[in-house]
This record gives sequence, C-alpha cells and structure tokens, in this order.
Amino acid sequence: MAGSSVEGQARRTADVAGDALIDVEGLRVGFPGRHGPTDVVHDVGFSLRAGECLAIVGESGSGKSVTARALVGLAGRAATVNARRLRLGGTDLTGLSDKEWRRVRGGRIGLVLQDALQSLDPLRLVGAEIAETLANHRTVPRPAIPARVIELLEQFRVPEPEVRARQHPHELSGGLRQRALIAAAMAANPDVLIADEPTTALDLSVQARILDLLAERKADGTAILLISHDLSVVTRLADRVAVMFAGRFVEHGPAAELLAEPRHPYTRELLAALPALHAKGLRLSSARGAGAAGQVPGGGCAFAARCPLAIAACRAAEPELAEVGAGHSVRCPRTAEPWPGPTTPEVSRRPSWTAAPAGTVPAGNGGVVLAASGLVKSFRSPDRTTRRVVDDVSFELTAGETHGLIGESGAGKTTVAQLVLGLLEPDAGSVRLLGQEWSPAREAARRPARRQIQLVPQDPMAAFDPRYPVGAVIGEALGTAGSRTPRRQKAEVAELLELVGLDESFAARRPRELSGGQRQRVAIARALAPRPAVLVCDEPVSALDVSVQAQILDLFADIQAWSGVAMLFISHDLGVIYHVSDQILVMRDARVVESGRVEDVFARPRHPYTRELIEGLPRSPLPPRAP
Amino acid sequence: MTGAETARWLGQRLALGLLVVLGAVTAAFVAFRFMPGNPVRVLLGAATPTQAQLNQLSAQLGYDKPAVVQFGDYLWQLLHGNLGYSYQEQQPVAELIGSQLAATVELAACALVLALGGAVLLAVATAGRWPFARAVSSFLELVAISAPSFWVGVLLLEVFSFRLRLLPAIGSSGPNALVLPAVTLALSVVGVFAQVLRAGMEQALGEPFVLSSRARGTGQTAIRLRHALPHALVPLITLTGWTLGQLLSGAVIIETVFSRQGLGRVLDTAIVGRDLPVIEGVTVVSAVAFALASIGVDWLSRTVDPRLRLVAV
Amino acid sequence: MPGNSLLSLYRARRVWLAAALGAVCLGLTAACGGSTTSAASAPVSGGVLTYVADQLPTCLDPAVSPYDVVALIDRNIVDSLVSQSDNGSIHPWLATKWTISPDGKTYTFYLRSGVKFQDGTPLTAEAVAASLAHVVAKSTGSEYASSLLGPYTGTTVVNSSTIEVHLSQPYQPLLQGLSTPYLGIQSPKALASDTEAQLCEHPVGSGPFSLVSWVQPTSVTLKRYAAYDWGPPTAVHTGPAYLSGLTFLFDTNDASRYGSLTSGQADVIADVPPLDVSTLKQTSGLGLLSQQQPGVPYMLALNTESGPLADERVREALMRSLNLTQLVNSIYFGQYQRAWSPLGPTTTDYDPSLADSWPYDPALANQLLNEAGWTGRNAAGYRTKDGKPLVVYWPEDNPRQDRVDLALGMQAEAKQVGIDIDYANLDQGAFFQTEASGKFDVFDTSWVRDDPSILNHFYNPDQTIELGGANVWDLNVPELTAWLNNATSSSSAAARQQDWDHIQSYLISNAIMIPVYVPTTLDGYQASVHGLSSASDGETEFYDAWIAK
Amino acid sequence: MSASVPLAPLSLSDRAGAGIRAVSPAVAVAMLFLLLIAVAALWPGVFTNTSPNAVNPLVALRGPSAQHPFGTDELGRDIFSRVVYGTRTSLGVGLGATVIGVVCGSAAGIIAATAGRAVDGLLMRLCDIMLAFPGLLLALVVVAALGPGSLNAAIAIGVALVPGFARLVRAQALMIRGSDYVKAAVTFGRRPVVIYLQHVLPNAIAPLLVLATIGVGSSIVAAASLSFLGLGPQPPSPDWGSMLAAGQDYLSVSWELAVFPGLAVTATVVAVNVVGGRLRRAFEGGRGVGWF
Repeated sequence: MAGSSVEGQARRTADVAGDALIDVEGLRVGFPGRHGPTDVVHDVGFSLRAGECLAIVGESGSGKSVTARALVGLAGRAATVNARRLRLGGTDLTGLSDKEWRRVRGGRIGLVLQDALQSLDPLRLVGAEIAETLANHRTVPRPAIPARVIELLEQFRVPEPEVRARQHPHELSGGLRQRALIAAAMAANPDVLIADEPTTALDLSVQARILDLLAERKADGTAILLISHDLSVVTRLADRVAVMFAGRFVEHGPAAELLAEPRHPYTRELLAALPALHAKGLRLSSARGAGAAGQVPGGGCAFAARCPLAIAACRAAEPELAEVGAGHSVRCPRTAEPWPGPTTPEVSRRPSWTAAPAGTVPAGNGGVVLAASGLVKSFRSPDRTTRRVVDDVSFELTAGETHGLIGESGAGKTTVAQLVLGLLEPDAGSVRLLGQEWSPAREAARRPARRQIQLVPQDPMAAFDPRYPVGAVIGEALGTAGSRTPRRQKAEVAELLELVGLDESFAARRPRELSGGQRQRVAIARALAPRPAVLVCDEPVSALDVSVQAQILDLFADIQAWSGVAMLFISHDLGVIYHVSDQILVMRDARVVESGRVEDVFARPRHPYTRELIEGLPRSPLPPRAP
Repeated sequence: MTGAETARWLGQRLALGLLVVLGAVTAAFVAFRFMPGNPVRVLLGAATPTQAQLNQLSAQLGYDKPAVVQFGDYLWQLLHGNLGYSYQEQQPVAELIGSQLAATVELAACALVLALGGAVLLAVATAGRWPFARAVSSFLELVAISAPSFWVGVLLLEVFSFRLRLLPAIGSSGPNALVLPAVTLALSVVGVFAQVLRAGMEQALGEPFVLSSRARGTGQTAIRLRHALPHALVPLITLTGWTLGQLLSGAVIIETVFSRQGLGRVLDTAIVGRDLPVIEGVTVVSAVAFALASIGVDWLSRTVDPRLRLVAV
Repeated sequence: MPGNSLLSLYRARRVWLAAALGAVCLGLTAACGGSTTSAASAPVSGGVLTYVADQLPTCLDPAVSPYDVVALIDRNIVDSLVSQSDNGSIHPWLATKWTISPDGKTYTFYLRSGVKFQDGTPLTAEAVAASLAHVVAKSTGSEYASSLLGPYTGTTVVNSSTIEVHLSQPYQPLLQGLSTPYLGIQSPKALASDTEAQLCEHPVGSGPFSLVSWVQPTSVTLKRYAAYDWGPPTAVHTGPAYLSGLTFLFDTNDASRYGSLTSGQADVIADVPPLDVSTLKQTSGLGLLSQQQPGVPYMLALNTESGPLADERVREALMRSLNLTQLVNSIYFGQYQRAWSPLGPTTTDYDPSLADSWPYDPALANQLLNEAGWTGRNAAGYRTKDGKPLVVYWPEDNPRQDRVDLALGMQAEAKQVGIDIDYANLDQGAFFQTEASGKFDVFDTSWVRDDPSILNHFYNPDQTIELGGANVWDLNVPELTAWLNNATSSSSAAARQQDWDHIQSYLISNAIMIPVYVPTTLDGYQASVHGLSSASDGETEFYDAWIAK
Repeated sequence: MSASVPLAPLSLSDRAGAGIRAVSPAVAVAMLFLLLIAVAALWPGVFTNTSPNAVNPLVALRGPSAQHPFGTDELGRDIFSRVVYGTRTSLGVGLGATVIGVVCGSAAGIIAATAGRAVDGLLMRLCDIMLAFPGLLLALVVVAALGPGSLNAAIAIGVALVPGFARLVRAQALMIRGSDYVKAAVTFGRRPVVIYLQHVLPNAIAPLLVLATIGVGSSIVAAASLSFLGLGPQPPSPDWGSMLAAGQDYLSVSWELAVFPGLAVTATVVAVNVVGGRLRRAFEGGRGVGWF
C-alpha cells in the first residue's frame, strides 16, 4: 500500500543535506521528589535525519515519553531539563523563551499522543482543532483555513472530510479520530513528528493502516520519533531502535539488526516475552520472578536485579554504552554469554487440595465442564433502537483446556463473559455448568453452585472494595467466615498468596499501594479461593507491560497445569490468545465467525476477518524455535 | 438528537415539571393548615374584629367550606390561570406578584451576571498558575461563601450609603439603588462559582487534549479560554438548581436589609398575615421557575457537551 | 436624674462622629450643603416634598384603615366637618357652625358654601350623609372609624347645606372624632360608583391635595388641588397649598430610613431613631419636629381577673419592681418622656399630680410579695407559693427591637424581686389565638387619641373583644364604669374633669396598668423645608409646608 | 443560605487518597479555632464569668474596654459573653440541622437506590417538590407551622438540606450497586442483604460524613439568617443572628454589636469549611475537587 506522495506540499529541505535534523547529547530530565530532585532521564543522546524514523522502546516508567516531550519543552511544568547539546536544525532548544517555544511547537515539531478520544477536545469540532494549528502558525491566510482543513483531512485519508470536519470526536471511529489528530499535528508542515504510542488505543486492523500513513510521511522526508512499548509496532516503521530502561538507553542500533540479534539482556527479555508464534507452550518470562525496575542503589546496572546473566561486577559500576557493530551500541559487557533457554510450565508448586477439582468433573460427558448453546443478548441503545450484542454464540469448555475468545472492542466479548458468569440473563439460549442448569435460572437456585465459576477482571482495582486490605479481599471469596477459625482463614489466604507468587506479608497491604501486576495476582488468588471448576478471564493482561504480562500468562499456565481448571480467556490481542488457547473463538459484530483448534485456525484461516487479523499480526522477527 | 426525540424529551420533562408544580402547591396548602391560629382572624389585622365580621369574611373567602373543596376550587381557578385575590393587599395576586417579581428577577439577574463575571475572571486568572494569587483568591472566596449575606449587606450599607453617601439607601427605584443589593447577593454565590470553575479548569488543564493543543503552539490564556473554560462550565450548569435557590433565598434577606420590594418579602408578609392566595402564588412562581431551570440545565448541558446526548433521558 | 450622665456620654462620642459626617459630605450632595435660609423669607409656591413613613398602608380609604400612616396621607386628601386646635378645643371647618340638642343626642351642622370635591362634585348635606353611611356600612368593614361615631344611629338631611346627626345617647367625644381624617368627608360620586378596592386605592375628597397614584408597596403620589380655598382656621394660610406635590415613600428599616434623610434622598422622614436624634440636632442641614402624642401612652395592661396578677398586691409589687425611668432613658436616649398616668400629658383632662407618685421601690415590692404569700424560692431564684413559681406570661407578636429591649430590661429587674416574666414572641396567628383565649397576664399597647374617652375602649365592660373593644379580660368595676359612662356623656366640662381624675388615680392606685413612656413623633426634615406643623393628635400636616429653593 | 448541598457525587474508584497526609498550617489553625468554638459551646464559663443576660442600662453601647472586650449592647449586656454563649445555640442549630439533613437525606437516598423504580420515582419527585421551595422560603413555611425557636429552626434548615443529601447518597449508592466489586461479591454467592450491609451501605455512607462538614457550614449561616428575620431562638437567649439584627439598628452609634457576632459566624464557618475541604480532599485522594 505505497502511499501517494503529497501533492503540492513544499518540503522544507534540511539545512544541510544529510545533516541531523534533531541532535541530542547528554540529555538529563529531573523532577522534584520528596527527597530532592530525582532524575528520570540519564545522559540520553541520539540524532534524527529527515525521512528517517527512530523508535524509542521501553516499558511504562522507563522515561521514553519524557525524553520525547523534552524536545518540545513539554516534559512537565516542574521538570528540570538540561543537555550538553539539544539542537533542532540550526536552533538551540535549551533556553528558548515561551514565545520561541510556541513557534517550534506545531511549526517545526509535531506531537501526536496516544488516544485521540482524549487528545482531541471532546467539546469542539474536529475541524476546529486542526484550524487551531493553522491559525497559531499562520500557515495559510485566515479566510483560507476552512478549505485547508478539508484538504488536510483528505490528505490523511479521512473519507467525507466536509462532514467529518463538522463532527465531534466521539462521533468518529477510533481510526478516523487518530487520522484527524495526526492531521492537526502536521497541519503546519513540521520537519519532525513525535508519535507517542500512536496506535496503542486502536484495534489491530486499524493499527496497520495508521502505521502505513506514518510510513508515507516518512517517505516524504518528515523525521519521525516513534515512542512505543510494543515491539511488533516498531518493526513496521523504525529504521533505528533505542531500547530504554530506567531512564537510560541500554541498546541503540539499526532496527533489523537489533531485533534479529538482540544483545542486551533486557532487549532479549522483551523479545522473548512477546507471545509471538514460536513460544506456544513455553514460558515467556525468565524464572527470576516479578522484581520491579527501579533505582539501583550504588549506581550499578539498573537491570541487574532482573538480569539472568548478572554478576557482582554488574552491581558495582554502571556499564558504558559500547559500540558492538556499525551504529549498534549496548550498555552491557556480558552480551556474549549464553542466554538460558525457555522452560516448560512448572508443575511443582501444587496446593494441598489440588486433587479435588479434577475429581469433581462428571466423567460422563468427556470432561465438558461448561456448555453454552445459542446465547443471544440485545441492549436498547439511547435512540430507542435495540442492538443485538451477542447473536447465537455456542461453545463447550472442557477441564484443563483454555478457550480463547478474540474480537475487536464492541464485538460482544464482555457480554458473553457476563452471560456465562450468570451476571446477565440471556434473551435466548442457555448455559449448563457441570451438567446442571446454570442460566437462565433464579439467582437463589444458582447461588450454591456459584463457587464453581469465577472471574479474573480486567481492572482489579475496580473489583476490590476500596476499604478492604488484600487479606480481606481474598478472604471474602473463601465463603462465610463462620465455617473457618480466623487462624485457618489466615493460613489459607497465605497459601493462596504464595500460590500466585506473592509473599504472605501482602495480606495486610492496601491494593492501592501495589503495582498493576501484583494487583492482578491478588485478583487471581481471589478467583482460585473457592476452588472453581471454570475460570473466566476478561482481558486480564491488556493493561499490563509486556514483561509483567509475560509473568501473568506464565502464572495462568502453571495454574491450569496443576488444577486442570477450564478457562475462557478473552482478549483483543491475537498474540496473547494464540499463546494461551487450545481452542479459539473469533467474534465479530456479535457473531462467532470462526472457531476450532488454534493450530488449525492459524494454519488455514477460513473467514476473511480471521485472515485479516492473522495478517495484521506483526511478523515475529525471531525464527520459530523448536520446543 | 433528532427533532422528534427532542420534542418527546421536552414533553416528558414538561409533564414532570407540571407534576412538581402541583406537588408544591399541595404541599403549601397542607403546610398552611398547620399554621397556628385562625387565618381569618389574622387577615382582619390589628383592630379586634367582632365575631360577625369574622364569619362574614370567612364566608367571603370560602374558608367555611371543607378543606378538600377549598383546594379543589383553588386548583380549578389555577388551571384557568387565575391566581386569586389577596385580601390583605386588596389586589389580584397575579398583579401583586407581577410587580414584585420584576424587582426580584432584576436583583437576581444582576447578582448572577456579577457573580459569573467575577468567577470567570478569578478562575481564568488563577487556574493552574500564580500560586500566591490563587491562594489569596481561594481564601477570599471561602470568606465570601462563609459570611452571612445580611451581615455583608449591613456593612456595605453602612460604609457606602450612610458614611460615604455614594449610593442611595432605600427603595428600589433607579439603577444605582440596585448596586449594593446586587453586589451583596452576588458575593454569596461568586465564591462557589469561582471554586467550581477553577477546579473544573484545573482538571481540564491536566487532560491530554490540552497537552496536544500546547504542542500545536497555542498560548496559555488561549488554552484556558478555548479549552479549559467550556469544560469547567459543565459542572457549573448542574449547579443551576442550587444557584436559583440561593438567589431566591438571598433575595428575601437582601430585601429586608435594603428594604427593597420583592418576592421574598411578599411571601414573608403573606405567611405572617396568613394570606393563602399569595403564598400559593409565590409557590407556583417558584415551582415553575425551578421546573424550567432544571429543563434548561438539561438542554444547556447537552448543547455544551454533545456526548450527553447519547445518554438516555 | 441618672439619665443625664448617660446623655453626656453619648454627646461626647457623637461629636466626633458628626464632625466626620460633616467633613465627608462637604461637596457630595446639595442637601447637606448646610446653606442656612434666611428665617424671614416669604413662603415659595411649588416643589414636590418627599416624605418617608415607617409603616406600610394596606388600604387608603380613611373609613376602613386604623393605621396612623393612612391618617397622615388622608389628612391631605379629605377635609373634616370640624377642626381641633392643640389645646383640644373644636373649631369650624367644612361646617361653619353647629348646634347640639339639649339631650345631647342630636348635632346639627351648617355647611360651608362653594366647596367642591376634587372630582368636581359640590359639597352638600347629602354628601356628608353618604360619607357617614359609608363609615358604618357593614360591607366597608371599618376597623376604627366606626368606633369614633360611638352610639351613632343615623343622619337626616334638613336641606342642601344643613344636616342632623342622631345618637342613641349623649356622646361627648363625637366632635373630636369628627375632626380626625378617619371621619373625613369623601366625594358622594366616588362612594356611589367605586368598589371597596377602588376606594382603597383611590379615595376622593375635598382636601388640598388629590391622589395621583399608589404603587404598592413603595410609594403614594399626591398633587396640589388648585381650587382649594377652604382650609381650617387652625391653618396658617388660606387658598391652595404651597407645595405642587407630595410623594410618600415607605421604609420600616430605621437605619436605612434615617440614611435616606442624611443622604438627602428624602425631604422629611417619620420616626427618626432616638439614637440618632442628638446627631441630627447637631447637623446644620437638618431639623427635628417633635410632638408628644395624646391618648393612652405606651403601657402594660395587667390581667386583673385570673392568674398571679389577680392579687392586687402582686400587681403593685410588679409595678414598683421596675426601674422604668432608667430603662426608658437608656433605650430611647432620653428622647421619650417617662409616663406616669393612663393618659399622655398632652391629652385633655390629664392629671399631672400622678407624676412620680409611684417611684421604683424594690424593697416595697419584696414586702408586698411576702404579704401575698409568695415566700418560697426555687433553684432559679424565682418566688414560689405552695410549689408553683410566680410566672407572668407576656406574649408578643413580632415586636420592634426597642420594645424587645424594654421587655428584656423589665424581665431582668423583675427577676431581682423574684418575679419571672415569661416574654414570648409568637407568630401572629398564635398571638391572636392566645389573645382570644385570655390565658395570659400582660399585653403592651398605646393608643393615639386627643380625647380621654379612649380609656373606655380598655376599661368599659361593654368593650369586650367580641364587640371590637380592648377590654381583654372583661374588667367590670361598677364604680369605674359609672365614672367612664358619666365622663363620656355629661355636658359640663368640670364634671368630666373630676370623673377623669378619679379614673386615672383609680387605675394607678389599683395597679390595673403600668404606664411606661409617652410616644412622641420625631420627624426629621431638611433645613430647606418650612411650615411643617403637627396636628393635635401628633400627625404631621403639609398644607402650610413649603420648600425654599 | 444554600438550599441543598451543591456537590457532584464523590468518585470512589482507585483515586481514593493514601490517608491523611501532612496537615497544612491553614488547616491546623482552623482545627484549633474549631476546638475553641467547641469549648465555648460546651463550657462557656471557661471564657467569661459575666452572665450574657445581665442588664445594666447605665453602661449601654460602650466601646471595647478591659471589662467588656467586645463592648456592650443596647441594654448594657456584655457582647463578648453573649458571643461566647451564643456559640452553643448557633453551633447547636448548625449541627442539629445537618444531622437531620444527613440522617433523613441518606435514609431517603438509600431507600430510593435500593427499592424498586416506583419508590425511587416517588422519592425523587418529593425531592423535586422540596427543591421547588428555595431553602430559606421552605424554612419560613416550616417555622411558621412549628413556631420560632432554635429546635424548630434546626428542623426547618435540616428539612431544606434533605433533598440535596438524598440525591447525593442515591447517586453514590447507584454507582456502588453497579460497581465491579459488588458484581464480584455476587459471583462468590453472597446473599443480596449481605452485599448491601458489607459493601453498598458503608461505601455510600462513608463520603457522607465529609459532606456533612460542609452542610454544617451552610446551616450555621442559615441559622443566623433565620434569627436575623426573627424566626430563630427567642430573646433573651444569646444568638449571633438576632444580635446582628439588633446591631443594624444601632450601627450609627456603636459598630461593635454589628461587627463581632458577624465575625464569629464567618470565622466559624470558614474554619468548618477549611476542615471539611481538607477531609474531602483526603477522602477523594489527591486531586479532589478544590471545594472550599
């Protein structure tokens, strides 16, 4: 899909042919903390030429956004930014006055943020946001602005631009909103475009088209600084990649070479954590557990705490960024060491009561734990029309197996989960749990069998009573306290915490104080407390960083290994679904368009939508590896 | 929302409003019956009337009929738009309230404009910048919220009217007789407006769309006016119900302090003088005003924030 | 007299204040420009005078409304048959002369010729008959005027300029009643065609000013009646009034009413607050018109028939336990004189000997209470008799601030001798309900009337609540009733004087009521206003008034 | 006087603050002042031993002096002791009204949120009707029916607060009923009544205590306004509102009577609002609406 070159748009030639448009060296950004200013970005340096794309990759909290925003002086009101060199073409960006900054922002550097629904003013028309940039930089005389806005929308492939310009952001689809946002950022023809997580909020199919759009801009000579936590997005656009961890560049080099031959342990872990094609059935995360990246006392290598190759020297002094190839540098002396191979899910950690669940499955129907047949559910939308959200969905869950449910947002996945959990009554069709009638049914009749099926929610914080500590959160699921002495209850909670890889002491802590990954582990512990036969997981990992996501997926694999629980796993991320599922259900607009064993569906996708999804999955850079 | 939907929504809300007005009128009638003493005796005023006069007036006003019949008669008249006759003021209630309503609305409107203007100025100036000015301003707003409006009125009257003689003291004639009462009433609401506006603006300034706008080169004040202010207005609009109550309640007190005519005092004298038709008249006006205000709030918030249109009624 | 030291103190404090006021308003408004007009310059015709009253009129028909403010306004609109001078004597007005039948039951009035009402109709005997008939008509619902006619039975028109008024029995105060605006003669055309509401809003008489408009409840506007040439002999000049118009504004708030005078917005205001009187006297641009009101002074009427005050000793103890002089001087800043008798000093047949006859004597009060058996004391320090505390219940109906302060002062002083005055501010409905039940011990009142016969209204047995009188507890003392009936009917002035003396001393010696202070009209006016005068009953009159340019 | 408490429902999601952080100086001063006010209300004797009702006409309307720190009123009573003793009535009416408003309001709110749609509709229409009378006018009608006095004033103001609180608690309870942790409780097989007692009720009521502090502020002002119109506590009992009403008449002679009670009301309400605002921010977590 080669984008047509932009008609009649005068490209500003770089000041000196081939010279760097952006030249940064020794960039340091600090924020005032409780104990004095703490640095979030340490001694970062890079350069960017016209028509080139540098991607900065890292997990949340690594400082990648702050680095990018420092280039437009928007690192944050209280931030202190200093650098040995921070140049945009001929201009020195350190010490610009507010007026001078305003000329640079939008005029010479454009910034595109993550979610257009929040990055476009919901109360104003889409056209007005674009017009604002034109007015700020007087790109065109005032009367010509409306026409230019329509031109820009056309240029960024927004159909019916006249109509769209006069609509509000919430009336556009995700993809169109993002195009409008990019149009607004590029309206004054800036030389450089900073794209901060431009596609994270979009569905897979839409992501691809936005990345193509950016590729066109790059081809037209715009320099692009891409910020992302998702390596698969980076592979389609970036010429060079810099991997960032705890405020430092740990690896920086040409994209193809770096992704094919990752040298720094953190880069390797990121790539290994990608639930791409090869790693099915293998553990994604190294066995070092869930230590969080953080400031390393004594100035040693920041990654030492999580690095499988770490030795005493690593903790003593921070390694320098050394050249290891043409334009490829790494901040680690031990890149040549052998990388430990992935391991199979551990079966060793089994709780005392594991035998029970398998035993409870009625042998008769081939181990089918839950059967949903012909489920239908519709909702009345505000304008009085009723919309079918779930249309004739049927599937069967067998013990020890995972059913993956994939579909874009709004396809009806969560409603299926609610129906299966008995939180919503279906308009038609039924659900049978362990051979008994489960839904539709009177809640009182259903209540005794409630503990058989449990939910792992997407947002654990919302699913915990704000007043409860972790111990109470899990305790509630253990059923009425009466049947257990407080001491035994405490012991069971401790065992459950240990089961999900959390220390016993977490029982007294408040969920608010925990990290995203730790909260999800508490949610899983709570779901396991009643010893369910079925686990329904509604997008459990979509809000987590890649490395944390890897650990949680491994935890799910371990649990299924020792408990034989049946799992319905819902996600919009095909990679994750491929990794965890045995069977797969593809949903689109309330209907199941395709289902079957994962290997069969991925090998020979029959429905065009499934085919489009699989093609949308970024090619894994790593050659498939034998299990 | 298409035309048909708006019409249906409006119809529903008007019906609801009518229900509220009827409820208010009934409540006032019931409350009236609880008031101690024989209303007819009170209506006859200071000189001690004879029993004959008492019976004659109660027959004339229909108080001798059972309560339900009296209320039925009143509702029947009300449906025909006749608010009845005030014995105490010797004039039709509609005429009495009409003349007084103008004074109260004039006072409330001026106070609202002053308060809104002041609040927007304060909020735009201090939202998210100049921390010292912001602290001083929010403290003054707090004092304005806390000080009783009649105390403020008394002090302003003493300083500006009696001591400095800049402004007239009594009556509600002429524009400059409106300045002091309107300022006093405005002070009782400007504090809350400013705080709601500033909080709304500071919340909006933290949103991604402001960062995008700054990244497109928009200046600080332009961002506050173009992006932050509209967002801050939405919570302010939901306050309309409270504001209406505050202005009307304040009007009663301001009218007493500045001895201005107005709806508040009419109701006060009507309650003391047991003038039922006037009490009911003021109730109807206040209930209708409230019903229209709540419809207005809904409509206004939908126009300012189109996302609300998707929310069912 | 302890009061004086109090006064000097305020004066000192106030001098500083006045100076500041004077300095501040130097150039601000003409009113306080302080230009002294030469005393002797001739009256100037023209100009509108603005008067701010402190009561709100509800109905302007003099035959209906009992309020003083209505009399103040209507005095300019309607004329009366006769007029009364300050010393109480009766003079001709619309009636050039009159005769009284020997049995005192028929009064014949001979009308002046050439008098025209403001709507052009001439003054005739029929007009007078219609006016008096309107006063007593049931549909009018008169709240005061009808009581002034006493035992009125009707009139007969002898000819177009002569009319006879008939009474069922001799009634000496009739002439005084006929001199008041309440019995003013209204145009027969208006009485015939207008409804009650229209008469309330637009009375038509033959007075020096005619009504232009009444904007409820803020203002009443009058304009000069050019053809007027039949003023009363008590007036200074004849012919039309000097002022071209009169504007009455209403403000019950003392502070802002006084403010409108000092700020020059008003030419004359009613009831200058006592605390501002000495300031006003020192301000060059302002003047004070002060006139003590005749009739019953501000007093406490005591329940002689039931409750603790039925015992005459307890009443007298209460009477002597109150240091009223100190209280009145403090609360009214020395502007109101202490009252000692059931009648005010400016009322005809007032008995001056009662002044200072029952001074403040707490020791006597304690002795009387012990004699009456109230020897016990409860925890709060109040006296008890066989277990029950001595509580005097005094309900009030939304009183003015000064009256509240007076009551609280008395409450504190009565407590010294062990009497518990339970002072309760009731809602008007509850107050009338209590009043009708009679279950209370004290009520305070005052009544302006330049005729002693007003005491009938309170102490004559036939003036019960049901018949519109104020004898709340149906007091019936044969001796007292005889004096009252004789005083209102006997034709000899000396006999009347003796009866009124007996009545006044009886009411004081038996502590039937406790006089407190003599109400006084205190009108403040701008120095540019001249010719202001107050009628015998204390109402300010504007016929002779004029404004210097 | 604010008719109903004008606050959007508190968001209870994960933004709840991490407990009470360091208390700023302003809040410390406000808390200290409230302590003083509480002592004045409970043991007025601590501050002054002159009786508030001792009449002495000889020293009427004197300026501040050693013996009378705030001067004397028109009857020679000591203004300082009347302000101190007035604390009990003003604070009493303020607290009483808020308790009535909070208790009845939250009861109505909870019932509306939990009972069926019919009951909900009825209660909400009742609230609308009460809101049709602006705060003070509703109080006027209630006081006219019950008669003046501090208890009736508290009831009148409390009644005017009910609709505001009812709506807030209802919105809060509805939000909680729809929350994920209530759905989770259902999946554990907990019976509805247990869910209401353990989750809906405590989470709906908890933010109410914060709102109550702001209700107290506006109720004290409302109480002063009612007394100013002569409908509050009856003479001779000391009360800030009625002192201010008298003060207006004597202002041209002595400013003390009109200034000190007004300062007392304002300072108390400012202190209550500052503390209330801090509680609210602590509860809302960090970026709470900068209310008061």
